[in-house]
Amino acid sequence: MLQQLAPILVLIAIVVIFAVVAIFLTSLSGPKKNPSAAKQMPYECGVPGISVKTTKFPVKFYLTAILFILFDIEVIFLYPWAIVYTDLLKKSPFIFIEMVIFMVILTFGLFYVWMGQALDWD
Amino acid sequence: MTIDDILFHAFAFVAVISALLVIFNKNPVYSALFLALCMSVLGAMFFTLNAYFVAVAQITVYAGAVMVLFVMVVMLFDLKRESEEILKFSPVTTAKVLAAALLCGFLVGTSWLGVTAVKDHLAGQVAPGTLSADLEKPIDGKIPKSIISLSAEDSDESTIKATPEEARELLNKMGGNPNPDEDLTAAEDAKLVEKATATESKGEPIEEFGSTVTLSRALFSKFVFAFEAVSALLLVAIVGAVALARSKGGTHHVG
Amino acid sequence: MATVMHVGLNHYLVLSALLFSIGVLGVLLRKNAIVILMSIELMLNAVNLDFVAFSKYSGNIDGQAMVFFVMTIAAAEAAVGLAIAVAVFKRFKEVNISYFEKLKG
Amino acid sequence: MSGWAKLWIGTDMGNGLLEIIVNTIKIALIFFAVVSTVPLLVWVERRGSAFMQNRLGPNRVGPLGLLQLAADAVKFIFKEPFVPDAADKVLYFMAPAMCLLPAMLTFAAIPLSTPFTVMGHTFKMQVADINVGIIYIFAVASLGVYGILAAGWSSANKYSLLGALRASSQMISYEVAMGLSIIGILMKYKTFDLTKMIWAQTGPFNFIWQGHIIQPLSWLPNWGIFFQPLAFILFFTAGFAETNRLPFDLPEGEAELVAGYHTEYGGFKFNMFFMGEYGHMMTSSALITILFFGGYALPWSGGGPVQVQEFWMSHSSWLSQVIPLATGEAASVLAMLTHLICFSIKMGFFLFVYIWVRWTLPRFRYDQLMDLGWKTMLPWSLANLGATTALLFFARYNPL
Repeated sequence: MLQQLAPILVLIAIVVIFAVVAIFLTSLSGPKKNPSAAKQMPYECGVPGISVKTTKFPVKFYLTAILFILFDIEVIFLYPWAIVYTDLLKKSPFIFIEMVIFMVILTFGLFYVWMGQALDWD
Repeated sequence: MTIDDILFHAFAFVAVISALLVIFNKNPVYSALFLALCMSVLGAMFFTLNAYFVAVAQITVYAGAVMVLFVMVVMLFDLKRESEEILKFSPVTTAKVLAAALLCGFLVGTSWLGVTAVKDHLAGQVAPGTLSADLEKPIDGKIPKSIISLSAEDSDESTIKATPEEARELLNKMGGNPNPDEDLTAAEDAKLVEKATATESKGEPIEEFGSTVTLSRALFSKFVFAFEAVSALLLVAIVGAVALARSKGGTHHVG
Repeated sequence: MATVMHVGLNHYLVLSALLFSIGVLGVLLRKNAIVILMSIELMLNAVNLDFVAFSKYSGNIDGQAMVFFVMTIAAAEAAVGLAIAVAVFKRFKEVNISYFEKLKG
Repeated sequence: MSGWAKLWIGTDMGNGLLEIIVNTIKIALIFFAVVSTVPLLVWVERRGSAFMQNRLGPNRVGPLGLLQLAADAVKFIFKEPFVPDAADKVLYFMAPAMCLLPAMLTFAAIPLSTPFTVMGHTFKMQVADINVGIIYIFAVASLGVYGILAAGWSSANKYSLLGALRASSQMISYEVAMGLSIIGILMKYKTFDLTKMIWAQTGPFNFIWQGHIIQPLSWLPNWGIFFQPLAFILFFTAGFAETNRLPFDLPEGEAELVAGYHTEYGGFKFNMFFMGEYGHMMTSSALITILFFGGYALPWSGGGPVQVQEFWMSHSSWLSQVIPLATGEAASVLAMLTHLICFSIKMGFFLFVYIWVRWTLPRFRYDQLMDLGWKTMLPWSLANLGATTALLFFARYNPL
């Protein structure tokens, strides 16, 4: 049950306590807050800031994330397959054939993405 | 009260609170982050349920991939905090909340009553593969390794005989047999008996329930069709996502 | 009280029911398409919890195997759903669910 | 024993109050060991880079400039606590911790050495012995993206946001190649357990072909790199990208993005991002050691950890005289130290390579970086996977 989780929970507690205490203490130890209008502005390499945020970002960023999700699922299915592959192979080639089919279909997807220039950054 | 109980309640509390914050937070960035928290906590809960690989897969796929996409999209859009109240008083909102509460009540009621009914019904007659009679106690089945491992090469002479039905049932339960309903030949039956009994007599190292090997064997034998269907689904999703992302945006025209 | 606090299958089912209902409530209440997608993910997660709990309490591994398929569907849904949401955002500069009514084939 | 302590019994925290306390201290010690290795690595990085570029590096404070670390730490602590006005305050303060936590949690699953026994109590040299160790590490490492995204977004600065988006896109792109690259080696080890992987790599180089054990080069250790050299290269390269280090440090390209996602951070909060980055670097070095270089096991030691234990069994009588320990316990402590040193040397080598590469290679352009991830590493890791699968098919499948 929880045997393996217990030390992780203790570690999480230690790291969180460390982070909170460190940030809190260093905020006390530093010099008094001395805000000025220029200091509180977003950093723009010294020139006066024009806009707070930009909203124009390439579509590529989230297209990458979408492709990542789909290939991540593929990898998640490959992990359990990998550890039983050689054992099940002794009995029948079935385990080999099913993964070949799976991978061929998904490699076709990768091929489509590639040909559709979805992986190109310009 | 054991630590498992305490942890369940702690995890459940965090999960429900973060789930509520997902839908009642006006800032979508926080919604997405709270959902990631909720999913990670559920992953930890799977860990306590002996589903180790499922737990890490849950964190990898949901918290590590799906929610990252959500967070990225929300940050890219730079959606402002919604000015509109989420829970403003109106007949429609009241009806919505009541509907959800009713659904919740039904689900809780059926599951609570259902489990109790099954428990009463099964009291005294435990059948393998069905819900255990005492549902307060999970089946921490210690399964003999060579029953799971079909490739166990050596099978010593046996002293205790298991019936073919029992052996097959055990195999089916573990998903070790690719075709549970297929009629086995007499020779195969004999082999199964041999394997099942050899284990009992030898007292081999045992494998814990929910181990990744057991899961993989089920996944790639019993669920092979679903597994192949997954590849088709992923292919369609890849094509769809790329086609949509490359489109110039929008639907046809503002109405 | 002792029996209520002692965790059994019931507790997991109730927790799952709560999470599922919260997801439903999110779909009903929110206008933001992305938050609605998140609520759907929450509902799928609640189902996953059921699968794993049943798997543990019945000693049958099939429940855990099913989680993988639910996960795949959730991921595919998120990928395509967000791609649609982005397309709508590019057009209307907002992801209010009411804009989806203007979709045409 | 108090009720709270009793609750932990039966978990991996140990049995009995003493073991629980010792294990808690052990976890804290491993955490602080990782945290305090960071300044040391920074020093190596600065002195090493200076050496490579024919400079001197920090050499004023203390011998060899070692006290520069302390000076830096003092500066981190006594900076003005600065928060930009436009920042989202809650996330701004949480982001450093969100970066640090995954890095420390991944290191928790690394087996540093063999377990040792003192006074009848056995302790593992590992925070948590997780039976799906390698997947756990990948899972938790993938959560590191949130810290970066949160930092970039909450700073309300366009450089920060763009840096965060670049960093996260890059991390997730290389995660796919990283995950795919190790599948070949997983097929060989047949487990996710890191300790079992180390044990699978003991002994001389050998493999099974059609039911026969073949040992062509018995002087080679049975390390993973000899079976999967391409996987090693892919994994190592992806490791650089995952840690956002040069040649993949686009998120922090000074010329275009100032300091990337931590532009608006200073003082100890900035330091925590730094700790996170170096923590990831240490985990990835440790993983390379475990997957491809036999982990803590000594090479050419025959039976591996067992052999070392037996060696110390017959050579540890002197220790038993110094401190009151049974022979077996003294041997286990000495074996643990041997393996710990062995592991540190292997891991230290890869940490050094990280630093070495940083000061050797120039930075990629962002499109080159994404092309490398998706168009070079991904196909190569798929090819590696296919080749390994086919080879194992011919090696193991015997229709007769």
